[in-house]
Amino acid sequence: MVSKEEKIGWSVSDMARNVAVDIPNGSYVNLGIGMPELVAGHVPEGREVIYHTENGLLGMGPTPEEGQEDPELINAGKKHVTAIPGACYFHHADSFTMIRGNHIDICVLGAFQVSETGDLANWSTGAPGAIPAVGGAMDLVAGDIKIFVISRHTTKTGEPKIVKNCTYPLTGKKVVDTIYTDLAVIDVKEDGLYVRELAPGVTFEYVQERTEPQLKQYS
Amino acid sequence: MVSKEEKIGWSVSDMARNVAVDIPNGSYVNLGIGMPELVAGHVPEGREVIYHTENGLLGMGPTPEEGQEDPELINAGKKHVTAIPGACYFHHADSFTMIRGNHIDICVLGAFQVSETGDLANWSTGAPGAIPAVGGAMDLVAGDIKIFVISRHTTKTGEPKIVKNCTYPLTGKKVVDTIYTDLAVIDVKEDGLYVRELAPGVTFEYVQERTEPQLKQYS
Amino acid sequence: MINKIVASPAEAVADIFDGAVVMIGGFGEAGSPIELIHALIDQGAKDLTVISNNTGSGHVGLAALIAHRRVKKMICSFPRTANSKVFPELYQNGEIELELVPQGTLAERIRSGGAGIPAFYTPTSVGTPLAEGKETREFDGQTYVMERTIRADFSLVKCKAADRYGNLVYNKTARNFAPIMCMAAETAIVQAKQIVELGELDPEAVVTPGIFVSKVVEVADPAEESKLVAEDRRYPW
Amino acid sequence: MINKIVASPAEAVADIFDGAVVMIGGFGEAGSPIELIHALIDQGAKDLTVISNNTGSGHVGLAALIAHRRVKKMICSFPRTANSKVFPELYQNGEIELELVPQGTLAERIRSGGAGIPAFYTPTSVGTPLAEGKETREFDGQTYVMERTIRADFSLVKCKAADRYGNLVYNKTARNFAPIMCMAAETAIVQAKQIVELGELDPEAVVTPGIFVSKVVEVADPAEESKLVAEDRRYPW
Repeated sequence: MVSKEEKIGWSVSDMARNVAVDIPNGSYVNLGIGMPELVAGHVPEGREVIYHTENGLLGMGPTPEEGQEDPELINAGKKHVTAIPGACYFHHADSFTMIRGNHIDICVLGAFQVSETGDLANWSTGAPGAIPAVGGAMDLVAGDIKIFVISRHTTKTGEPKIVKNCTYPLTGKKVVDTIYTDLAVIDVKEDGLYVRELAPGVTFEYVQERTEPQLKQYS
Repeated sequence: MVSKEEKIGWSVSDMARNVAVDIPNGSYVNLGIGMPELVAGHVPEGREVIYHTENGLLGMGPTPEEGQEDPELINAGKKHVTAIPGACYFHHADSFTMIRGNHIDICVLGAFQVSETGDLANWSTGAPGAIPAVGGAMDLVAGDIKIFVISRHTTKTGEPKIVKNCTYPLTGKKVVDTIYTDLAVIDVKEDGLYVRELAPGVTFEYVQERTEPQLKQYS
Repeated sequence: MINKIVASPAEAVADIFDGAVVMIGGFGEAGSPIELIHALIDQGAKDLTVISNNTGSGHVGLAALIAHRRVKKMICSFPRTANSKVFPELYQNGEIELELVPQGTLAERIRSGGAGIPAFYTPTSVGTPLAEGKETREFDGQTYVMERTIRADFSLVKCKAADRYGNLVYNKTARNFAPIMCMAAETAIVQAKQIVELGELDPEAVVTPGIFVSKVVEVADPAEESKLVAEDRRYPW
Repeated sequence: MINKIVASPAEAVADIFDGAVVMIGGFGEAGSPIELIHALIDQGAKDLTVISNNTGSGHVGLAALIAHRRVKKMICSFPRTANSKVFPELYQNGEIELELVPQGTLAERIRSGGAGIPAFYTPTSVGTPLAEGKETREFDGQTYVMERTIRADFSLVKCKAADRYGNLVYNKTARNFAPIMCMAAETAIVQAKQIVELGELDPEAVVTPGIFVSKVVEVADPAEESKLVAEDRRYPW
């Protein structure tokens, strides 16, 4: 465990850009609440990506100008959004058809913990007295949608978030495809976690020290 | 068995009127192909009934004027129809939601045979070489929708169509509520078949002779 | 003549009985039928089981219904939001039951309730605490959980426009759970911003066919929950 | 840029392979994608399993596809109509397989295929020959049949208007199976009477969101099956 906060690695904006470059043109993408929302601001030139928000909108656009908000046009995080030309609205059962039926291509989520086999914990810390709230997280990871996790590499207190086994209640088993942290981009493969890219000035060993399971390198 | 064709009893139009008077104001009604379609022409003054056709229309109106037909506006029998003000269109899964979920109030169907417990056979004669075709018949009778059967009392050759046990393949078990024939209106109850009304000049005994199971009279 | 229009929210909710199962539309404030909920508070029915995605904000709408101790049990996917204080407090004190359901499973259980499907299988929640105690089964090498349908005695929803047959259209993401909740309720009660003549709604664009709706009341100028919460309003006022 | 528009029916169906499972929209002639079916005949794929409510009329469209012996098996609810001659003859000679499915069960199996639901229970067909060999189960004292989902490699459907994202609207009862078939196919191929600019379709009235659609081709003046049948036309002509 490494507790000292250090100023190396990617910024949150860099992390969002790293995710965005891995999203192909024409993808249908669901963005989780929080850091995942930043990904929409980094779509590379020439690509068109369509955002799904599970509360019933395909073709979610950016935040409206002040004064233009419609309290009945919001995203899953209950923030005001807009709709692009070519958008459409639908009810909740149809919306989750797009998720459960694997029509969405990619989902970008935050995480409390990711295990070395790609188990994800992002809905409950299991703390006694906490109000459990799951929302659509379990539906999003249940199918064959590619799951990209965007998260700081360690907790605020320096604990690894990439662990051998999740200690928090699971959202889903073997569901994460790639982890985008401030230190590295890590692919979750059948046989382990592969570091695909390191942040500038960050070494493999530096990342390994902050990661519970053994990391691998592409040969 | 009575094979001689006789000229007593209700006309087809009378039969349709008998059904129509038993349909309360505000009912959602699905009419089967053939004789059931005539019921729409006999709704009593002051009542409003909404017709569902399972191929995706609620608020089916009468046959269009000649030259006004739209090949994409048809009923389940594939005949040209119209849509009333207040109608709406929907897809097949939603349409059968209305049926299977018991939102339709009444369905009027034809029959090959009805048993004394209300079993219905109306989709296949089971004849070798016949092309089996079921359509929506089994869905219509599967829920708690009231099932009204409109049918001649006997076959063209004078065989009873109301039988102890159906010999044709079943559409559904214990599904028929009332049978409207040219001779009588017969309610299917837990404990048997009750003659509720007789056609002018027709006696209970006359109907009984043309019916396989024992009929009962309301006391 | 068919006329599902009633004169007031109070009349619309008059039949809701103690112990009823009530579905309430809305995702956050979008689509929340706040005037119907307030009428239900006035009406007094208690021991309700409420099915709604959230548990309301501040001390108005659903949160106020809960605050008045009318709700015995909540079935929802996300019982806390930025401004939800009422439910968390009662829950932590053990004064209200919670059945937590993944959002897509909740939607499909409601839709199946309206569709005459008593149970279905879903991959959602397999291997998680929310699947504990539930039957699982393999199909084609993958594991699924069996989920039972939900039906309600009443649904309360909000829409943009309605006609006297009960045909409905919605506004943007305020649609959310309303169409399937109308399907799954014995009696679906709707507050509409506008009531229009038969034929004014495009038959190709009707979202909820009138067959799923029992009562419609016009509420031309519904309150905005977020404004009421920002002003710390409490119902009844 | 996303552009699902292709230049011709031939291009739209080019990837359909021998042995593919193909859903074809339409209820009778309403909604039947006749130009796509004819392009498929020209293309030559064979040993197809076709899922469609009917089996076509005369010697055009689906009936012509069957007449050319491209279809190994039909899954449908009503394989005969007034003018269907091709299927009945092949079926009676044992030259084509038939899986007969009640219409509502067919619709729900298709919809569940698109919704990630592998199986569900339905009251339809209980106690009839069509439930023979199927698993049954009681819920709340009533018996239900378990039905498995259906998915397809390709769906061929017809609509009124489409945009380059693949958003679709339909005309009247030609909608029928098309929306759920788009959902249930790996590749949904659409013939549209008109292709419009993004934003021209009302986002509240889109019936099939583009996410379910892969290819769209404009066929501005589609043939009317019933007229072709009345003239006893045979495809190819």
